[in-house]
Amino acid sequence: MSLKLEDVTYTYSPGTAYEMHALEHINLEFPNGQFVGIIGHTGSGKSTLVQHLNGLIRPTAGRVLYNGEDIWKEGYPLRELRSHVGLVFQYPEHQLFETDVITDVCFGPKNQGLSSEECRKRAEEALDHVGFPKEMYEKSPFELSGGQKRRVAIAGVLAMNPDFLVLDEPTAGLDPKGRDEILDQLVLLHKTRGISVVLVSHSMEDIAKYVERIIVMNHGHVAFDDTPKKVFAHYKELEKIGLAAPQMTYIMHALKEHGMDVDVTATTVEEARDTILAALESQKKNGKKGAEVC
Amino acid sequence: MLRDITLGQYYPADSILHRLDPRVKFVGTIVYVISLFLFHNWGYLLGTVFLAVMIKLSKVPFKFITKGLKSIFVLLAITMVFNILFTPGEVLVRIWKITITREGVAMACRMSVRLIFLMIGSSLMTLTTTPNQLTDALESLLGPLKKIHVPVHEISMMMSIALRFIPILLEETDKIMKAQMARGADFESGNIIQRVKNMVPLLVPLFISAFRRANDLALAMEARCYHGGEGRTQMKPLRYQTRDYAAYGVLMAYLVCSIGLRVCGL
Amino acid sequence: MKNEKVWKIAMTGVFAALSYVVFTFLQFKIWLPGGDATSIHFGNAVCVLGALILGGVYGGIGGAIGMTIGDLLDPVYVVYAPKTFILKFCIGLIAGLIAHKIGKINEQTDQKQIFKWALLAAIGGLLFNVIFDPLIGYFYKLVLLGKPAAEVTLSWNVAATSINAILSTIASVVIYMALRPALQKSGLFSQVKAAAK
Amino acid sequence: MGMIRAAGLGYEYLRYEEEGQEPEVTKAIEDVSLEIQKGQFIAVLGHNGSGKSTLAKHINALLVPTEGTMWVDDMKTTDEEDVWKIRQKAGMVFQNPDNQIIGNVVEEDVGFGPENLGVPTDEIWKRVEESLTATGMISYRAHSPNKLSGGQKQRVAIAGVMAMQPECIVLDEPTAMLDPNGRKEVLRAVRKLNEEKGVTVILITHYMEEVVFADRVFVMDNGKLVMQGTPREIFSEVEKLKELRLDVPQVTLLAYELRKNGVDLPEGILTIEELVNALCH
Ligand SMILES: Nc1ncnc2c1ncn2[C@@H]1O[C@H](COP(=O)(O)OP(=O)(O)OP(=O)(O)O)[C@@H](O)[C@H]1O
Ligand SMILES: Nc1ncnc2c1ncn2[C@@H]1O[C@H](COP(=O)(O)OP(=O)(O)OP(=O)(O)O)[C@@H](O)[C@H]1O
Ligand SMILES: [Mg+2]
Ligand SMILES: [Mg+2]
Repeated sequence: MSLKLEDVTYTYSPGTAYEMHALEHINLEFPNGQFVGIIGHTGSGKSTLVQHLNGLIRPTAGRVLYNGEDIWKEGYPLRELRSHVGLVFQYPEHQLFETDVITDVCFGPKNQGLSSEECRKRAEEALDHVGFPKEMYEKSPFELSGGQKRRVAIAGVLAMNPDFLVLDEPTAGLDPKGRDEILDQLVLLHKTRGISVVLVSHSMEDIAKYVERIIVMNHGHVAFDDTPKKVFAHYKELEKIGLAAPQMTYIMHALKEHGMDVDVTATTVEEARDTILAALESQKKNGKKGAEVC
Repeated sequence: MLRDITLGQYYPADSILHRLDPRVKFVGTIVYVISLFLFHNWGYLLGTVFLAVMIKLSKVPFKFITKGLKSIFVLLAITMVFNILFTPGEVLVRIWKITITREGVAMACRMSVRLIFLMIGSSLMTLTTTPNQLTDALESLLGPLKKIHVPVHEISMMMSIALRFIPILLEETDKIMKAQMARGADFESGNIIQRVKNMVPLLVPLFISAFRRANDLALAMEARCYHGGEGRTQMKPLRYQTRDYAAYGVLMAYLVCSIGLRVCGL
Repeated sequence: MKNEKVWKIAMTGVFAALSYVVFTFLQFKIWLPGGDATSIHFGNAVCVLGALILGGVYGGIGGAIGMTIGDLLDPVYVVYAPKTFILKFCIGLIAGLIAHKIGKINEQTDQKQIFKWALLAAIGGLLFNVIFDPLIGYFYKLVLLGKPAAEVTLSWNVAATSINAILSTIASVVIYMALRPALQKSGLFSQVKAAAK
Repeated sequence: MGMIRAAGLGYEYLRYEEEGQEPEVTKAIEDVSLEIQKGQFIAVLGHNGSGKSTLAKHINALLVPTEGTMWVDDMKTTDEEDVWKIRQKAGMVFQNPDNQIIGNVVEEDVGFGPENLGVPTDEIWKRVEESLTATGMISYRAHSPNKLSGGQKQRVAIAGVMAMQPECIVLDEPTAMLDPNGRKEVLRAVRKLNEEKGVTVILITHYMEEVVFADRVFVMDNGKLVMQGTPREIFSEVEKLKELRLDVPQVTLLAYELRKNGVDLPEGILTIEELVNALCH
């Protein structure tokens, strides 16, 4: 199973004075089971890109293929596609509307035509997956805290049992702990249910920590598409297009410059710690003191 | 499409009409509309000349001005047909039961021309005045109503807030709609009752979000010491320039001519 | 909230924007012959909703401003702007009067009572519209289009306004019933209540 | 004497769900006492719902305490007649850039505050120009706010506050809805005001990196002020911050991890240079 964009171009308000080429000739494949990150400056086309993945917008040119089938050909069941490819929008809590949490999460499954028991089961599962406490199922979504609302909204999409879960900046506005909790849940889902995850984020640190592949968008084009280590090795280029590398990359490069023999591709705190410890260890072995090296 | 929406149909250009005080343009439009109803026959010539000069002065391409005319085509057709068919008078042609009268034809032409001129005249105002200038003009012109306790300042404040938030809410509507579609919602099919029901997942979040925004906005306004119209100064007070007085003069002359023609029965 | 007045201005202004958006974005493109004012839209429903939520005066003004902006931005309708403002304001005023002054809808806790008063308010406001919109429209057209055209479009207008009124009644009541609990739970209700007093 | 002082501050939100029922009470802040000096750069941290915004709204009398007292420049916020003076002295920038811009043109929005204060027209223009220049937005003066990026809108909002010539400016998560570049722009503008104009800044944020430059940090937890100190002092307590649902900058975290593994490093390292220097010397 896979999602594929073939030569996709998208233009907002074509033919008017406000014409805006948001995407140009995008070729990308999202195979099943990957945890992919998308980064890019504001207005680089990330949101436009992910809306193509479940057929919310129709490419001006090019094709979108799900399992090899063109989703825009006559008679393709788009609504079914949307249950395979779940899309969580930025600030998803703004879409909650029902009188209680559980009914709101049931909205998706209900639209899929499931029986009410089945809906309820799916909803409970999904809420469980995002770590939402059972006691609060009957509460109104409007009286929850920001982090809780966010979870309910994500559960609303999860309940449709998607194979692909696409999230557009799911942690904006949350406190650091809330941020980590949501992302950790995603990893868990990815591991236990084998869901493919596409994560749009502005935080290089989060991206470095969680994803196995990064797509870098720049002015509607794909600038890089590779593993985090390889992408962040281009940190100078990333800066030119309004992005940055994770802080660790900068530390590693600074240390290297000062003569410490560290692995510059370390991007997370753990990796950095290990390589620094290893470097210090070998310095000690060689009988030199750190100060002499630097 | 949504983010870049320019409300209304303002056409940016640097012309005398653009630079005129919005109040003058507002009054001018009203004068012009009145004159259209005064005209009988020859008056229309005056109206045409006046309009042509204004179009020329506005520097707005003619096709922008006539763009709006398409949407009144149906109305225009109806006006023509019914006036021709149902106005009694001297019979010109009679086909079976349908009669066409001289008065009918004259009436139809007069009505159509009037309608078209009215459209073009008011277009000219909206093309050369931004919605905000229009709001300012309304506030200033309706100022005397304050005496009878009409909250003119408040209403104009509400209007500029509305203008500011329309694009934001349009974008929000689009977003919520897409978010619900991603959850399988369907806004396109079903009978009308069904469709109204299907709107609930869109409208509830939209209303809540709008009220939240209003709440934030009220706080922001208070934090910036807003407390109604009293004691407030203006950054861009409307002040008449020489050209505005001149324009009033021209309008006056035009109105007098129109009335003159009417009185003379021309 | 300390300054009621600022709060009301902000609320009404944003509500006006909302009315405009709902009016333009959510139109069912069922055009009846006659062109103007005959497409099925939610504009009137929004005025009723405004009255139910914010009370007759502010809800009415909000709805009226929203629709009037719609008219002012479109040269076809500029001349209709004063008519729109007054008519929509009156819809809100009447609906608000019924819901709040007579029905005390904000103090009700029983779903049935709330439903009843919302329905009555909607009917009251929209009934007014069914009578006065074609009537005033008729005089406008009499002047603008001539007697024959005005008479013919009058019947269309009556038909369209009536259909619109029925749909608007349904829409405003359905949406109000869904909206009210959401407003309550999000803590906004106690605030909008202040405006409706 | 501090410019802003709070003594035993407490605030309760009341929510009436149905008429006649007991209102639901949320104690948003409780027994908060603090003092902020003129010209300081203050950062406030705390988890979602810890009462940061509620505290911020007390500083310019948008809320008045249900318990205790708040003074701004020795004026009590409970004194009705001083409200406008207080709001003029302590400006406020909110989280959502869209919901606080009132004008339909950038310069008109910046002029909104001075208009309300009754400043004469010529003076308004002068102030608008000054504050737009200070925030680097002067070239956008005739733009519609709708066409600006989030960071630019937020800078317009800051300019709008600056035009009222406040002595203190409270920013409630001004960067929460922005991307990294927008965040940098806003932060740069804020720091400039603090350093060049001596404006007291109170910055509420969830981004630990933004706190590093502050003179002093306050940490809120469930309505209480639980920690205060310099960033170095605060961030040396990694464990405690994690308990409070917070974080430390990544550099600090790395240093902390290294220390745990026996590397000899000083506590509370905040920047890359500090870490590199400590490791290499
Ligand atoms: N509805 C719309 N109408 C017109 N232009 C749009 C619309 N949505 C996006 N754009 C434009 O298309 C481009 C790509 O926008 P998009 O939202 O995909 O960017 P993004 O990478 O998601 O940015 P961000 O990080 O701010 O979310 C931008 O230049 C934007 O201004
Ligand atoms: N208008 C209100 N009515 C009722 N309760 C409220 C209101 N505003 C805030 N609260 C409650 O008061 C507490 C403190 O809220 P506050 O907004 O001050 O937190 P915060 O620290 O700013 O959180 P965040 O980081 O999410 O912005 C929370 O429990 C919140 O639910
Ligand atoms: Mg985006
Ligand atoms: Mg807050």
